[in-house]
Amino acid sequence: MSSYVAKPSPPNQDKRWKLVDATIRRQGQQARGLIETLHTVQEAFGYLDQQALRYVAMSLRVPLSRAYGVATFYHFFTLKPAGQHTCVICMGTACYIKGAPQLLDAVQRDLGIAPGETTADKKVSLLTARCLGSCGLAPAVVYDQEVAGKVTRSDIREHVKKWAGHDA
Amino acid sequence: MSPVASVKTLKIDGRDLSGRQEETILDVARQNGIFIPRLCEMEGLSDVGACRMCLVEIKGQNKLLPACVTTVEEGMEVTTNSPRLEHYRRMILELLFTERNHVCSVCVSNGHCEMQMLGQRLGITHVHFPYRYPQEDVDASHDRFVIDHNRCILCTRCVRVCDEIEGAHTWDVMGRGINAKVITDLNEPWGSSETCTSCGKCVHVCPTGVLFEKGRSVAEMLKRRQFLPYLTLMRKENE
Amino acid sequence: MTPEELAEIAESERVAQSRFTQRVNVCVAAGCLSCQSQSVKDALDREANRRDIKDHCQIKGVGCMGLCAEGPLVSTSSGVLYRKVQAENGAAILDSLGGQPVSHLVCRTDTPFFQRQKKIVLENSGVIDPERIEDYIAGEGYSALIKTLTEMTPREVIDQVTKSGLRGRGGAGYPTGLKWSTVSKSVGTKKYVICNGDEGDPGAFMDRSVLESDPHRVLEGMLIAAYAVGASEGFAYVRAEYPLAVKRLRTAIRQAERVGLLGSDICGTRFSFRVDVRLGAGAFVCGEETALIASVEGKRGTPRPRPPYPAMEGLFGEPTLINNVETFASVAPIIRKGGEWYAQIGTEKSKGTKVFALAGRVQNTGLVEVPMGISLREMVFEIGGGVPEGRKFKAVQTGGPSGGCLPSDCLDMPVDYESLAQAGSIMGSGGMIVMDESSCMVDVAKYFMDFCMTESCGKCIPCRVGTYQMHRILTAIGNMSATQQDLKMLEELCDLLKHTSLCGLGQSAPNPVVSTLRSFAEEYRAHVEEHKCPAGVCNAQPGGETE
Amino acid sequence: MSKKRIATVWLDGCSGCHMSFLDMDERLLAIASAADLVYSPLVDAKEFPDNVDVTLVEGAVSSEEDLHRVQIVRQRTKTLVSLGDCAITANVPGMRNPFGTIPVYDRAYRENVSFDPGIPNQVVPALLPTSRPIHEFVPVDVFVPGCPPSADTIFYVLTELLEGRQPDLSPRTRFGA
Repeated sequence: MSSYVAKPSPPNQDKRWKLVDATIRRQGQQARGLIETLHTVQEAFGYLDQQALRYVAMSLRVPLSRAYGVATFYHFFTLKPAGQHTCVICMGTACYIKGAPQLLDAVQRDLGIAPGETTADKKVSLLTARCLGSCGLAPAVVYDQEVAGKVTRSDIREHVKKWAGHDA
Repeated sequence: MSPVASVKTLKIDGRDLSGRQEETILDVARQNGIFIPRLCEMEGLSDVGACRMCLVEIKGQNKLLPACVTTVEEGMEVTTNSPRLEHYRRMILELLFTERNHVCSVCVSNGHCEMQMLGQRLGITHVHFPYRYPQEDVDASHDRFVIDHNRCILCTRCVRVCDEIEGAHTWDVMGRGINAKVITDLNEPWGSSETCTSCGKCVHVCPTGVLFEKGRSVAEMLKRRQFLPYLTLMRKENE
Repeated sequence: MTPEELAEIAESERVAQSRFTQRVNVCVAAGCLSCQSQSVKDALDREANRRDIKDHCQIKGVGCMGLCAEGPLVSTSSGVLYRKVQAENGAAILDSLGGQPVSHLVCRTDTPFFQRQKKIVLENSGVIDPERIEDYIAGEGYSALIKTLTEMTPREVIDQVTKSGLRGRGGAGYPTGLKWSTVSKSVGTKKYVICNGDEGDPGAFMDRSVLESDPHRVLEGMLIAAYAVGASEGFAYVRAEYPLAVKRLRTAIRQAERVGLLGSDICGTRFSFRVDVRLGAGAFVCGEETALIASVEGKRGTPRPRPPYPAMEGLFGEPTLINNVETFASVAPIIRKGGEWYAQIGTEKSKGTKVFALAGRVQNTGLVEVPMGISLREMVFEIGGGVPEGRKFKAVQTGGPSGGCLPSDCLDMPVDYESLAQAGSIMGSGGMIVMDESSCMVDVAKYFMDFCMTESCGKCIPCRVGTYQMHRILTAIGNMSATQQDLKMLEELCDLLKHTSLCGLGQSAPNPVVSTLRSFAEEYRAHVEEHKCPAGVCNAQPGGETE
Repeated sequence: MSKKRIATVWLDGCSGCHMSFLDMDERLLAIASAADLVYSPLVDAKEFPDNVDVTLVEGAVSSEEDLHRVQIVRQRTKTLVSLGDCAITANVPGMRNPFGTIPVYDRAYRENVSFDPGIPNQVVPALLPTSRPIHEFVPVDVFVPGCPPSADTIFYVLTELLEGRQPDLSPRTRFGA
């Protein structure tokens, strides 16, 4: 019965689909591998678009609406491409009471965007995290992949200004 | 297992009743004409225990339990109605009224809506929590049906009937919390869905006026549900 | 892998290590890494190479040493701990080996922070290299597993765990032995073990630290549990936000597979067990067992009503044991030293030790492991070193968004499951956040309600809409626009959510509000009646400098 | 015993509740024998009087003027009755709420106007950001849902209140009835 639907071929020639296919294979092309596969797609492409969701859903024999439901349930997944740089401000309790809201406020004003948004020039995405587990170093911020602790307002403004470059 | 051992005797609202061990409190109550309010549960679909309207008190238990998923046990003493239960049910329903834009007077299901009727039955003449008034979409892209998210209570009956009975799984829920929403396929317009068979089952199990047939005006949408027990029965016969 | 082979690995590793007469340990857990400890380690490596002393002096990356606030931390074989070490200090530290310590970097270890701790779960943290299985094995690692497989029946294993009095370290404190026993008695075609590492409480980082510092200990605990309950497959569910923990755990799994401690016919017995890592994807509710199971199955992480409990019908409908990281990490020592030994530590009903993440307005932020029953005062003022900058202590928050805020009159209360619950909070997974007078308790309650609202899965109405309404009211209180009626409505909603929500997230979401309403009613009153925020947080003009 | 003083007020609603009130037909005479209608869009009184026993309020609170009026009504009334769904839930007037006031003004005074389009800044009272139920602004004593509540329901409510009893509404009417 289950062999009625053949595994689709990747949407295009992009080499990164090979990584996705590897995960799909490792998950035995089973529905249970949906979240793992979405992780791989996001790692490879930076975000999940309709094309990718459709491909993953078809490959794992997951209903389209369920794939979309899962992708939007978990906040780690994003359906929009991120900017060149990302600034993640931790809003965990320890960071919150040590001034994370003020950090967020400063960056929001400097960039003119809200958390979850990317600047119009696609240079910087501003995100918040629930807790990075770096509570000992609160307030913590992740600049691209690097965690920085005990961040002050001037630190973060300077860092983000560098990214935004001359047009900021 | 002997058939005798699988029958449990219990008390519901002081009445001595019996049920098979796989039956829920709600099943037994329904068989005996005892009303327990519910919005997400529907005979013939799987149970999710989400709306919390069918919470009942069980003697010796601190916790309130949902009648739709709690199976009967020997000697169980169930109370289906009490001032405390009514208070909670009213509050839950009031919260539901505040969540989206339930404007009964202009609704296709006015007069036939499970939520509206339940409100009346629970004596709700006003909602004491402030309304949210969110902006929700109406999707009329389907040839025959319309979905108005303003009236959705996220009972997920449409999701379940489409998956469990029709087998299409066109519907699911996206997002979470207060932003959750039922969707078709990849959150695409219903009319362009590749998977929808236009069978209309979702429309008829919907407890409110979210899903309706095109061309129906205020109070004109009557839902037909006799197909559900029939389909369930036929499937069992053929198993 | 036979017991003899394991002993061989241990022996050869000990021999190899004994060649080193000098050692410098650099913390490479996430806390210190975010203060550039990798560059410190690189600098030490370079310097040691340059001096050509690597045959007798080992530069080792190790796990968390606890005092995250003072990182990067470095310890040496001469028993000295250095704090806030920079790359340029490398040479000086190597110079000091066997001589005078580098005085300006020395971190005193005769303080209560170090002396009051009792390390069981963290015994290897900061000592062994988390990326080398040999280092773990050399320190008695996997000997508990060998003991269970070769000398004990599953029943005996469960008995020891039951005797130890160990309770679930994830929050609720369910007796671990009882849980294991239930799963072992459940019938299924297959059984599963899941390690819950979806540490979602903001302000908690115990699990991350254990996984980063000593991943094999968690695997060993899972293996012993799997043997005891009869499971053949396991999943370690770890937050995707913890990339280093995930990486080290995956490395550990590969290493254990390579030496035959994971896989088929482990240690020549008929016991087989495989572990796979599953990444959490940012949903706090997945800490709840049934939601966690849905997530491991690749679905939306929404809880379902219990019963049936996962111990009977869990992952893919089969009996499933779910314990948290710290619980599994406590198992090996219990088996090695016996349940009775463990039960001697702690209080009557809360046995053993508990790892806490101390954070917030406290001098010594970091990770500590203490015997159950220690007082909150000792935690905050002795181990934690008190509130910095001469400010006044106000409250300590435990249990994250499901917990509560304990005021100063609770300070002499012992830290155990029952006392915390009685005081209106919970043990939770071990986050302990200290607040001083600069925190507004209404604002704190609003913060947690915002968390619960955003993390509500949306399945049941009380939680989905109730958290929204409560957040709205708390926002109104913060804006000084709330009325007495709003306060009444807030209390009504607390009661509703507690009694009617489907899962623990919704049922405990009111806790931060209830506990602050109870202990800090005066602050609520000031906001509502006088339109004033005593702490000056609410309605304050944004723009105050951090720190 | 002196006659009771009753009033009716029309805020943001379609006047359907008042039509339903008039639908009491000959029963209006029975009401009139027990009470005086001292203020109403149906009678010629300019100012809302003091010491009113029962006021039926139709409509949601949508403008600054509505808010001002309902506050005065509350001050001068013993028993305030929210009459109909608009008063209780904001109903149809509330359907603008998700959109904010600007699109509402635009639709009313620009898009559908051919002669001298423009948003008036005098005479027309300013809209509140959202149209809301009365009880979110002032305490309400009796709620009579319905769109509109039937003449029978209104008659029942008035007779009960005039005789000093608390009406029990849920068996008789509901939202959207």
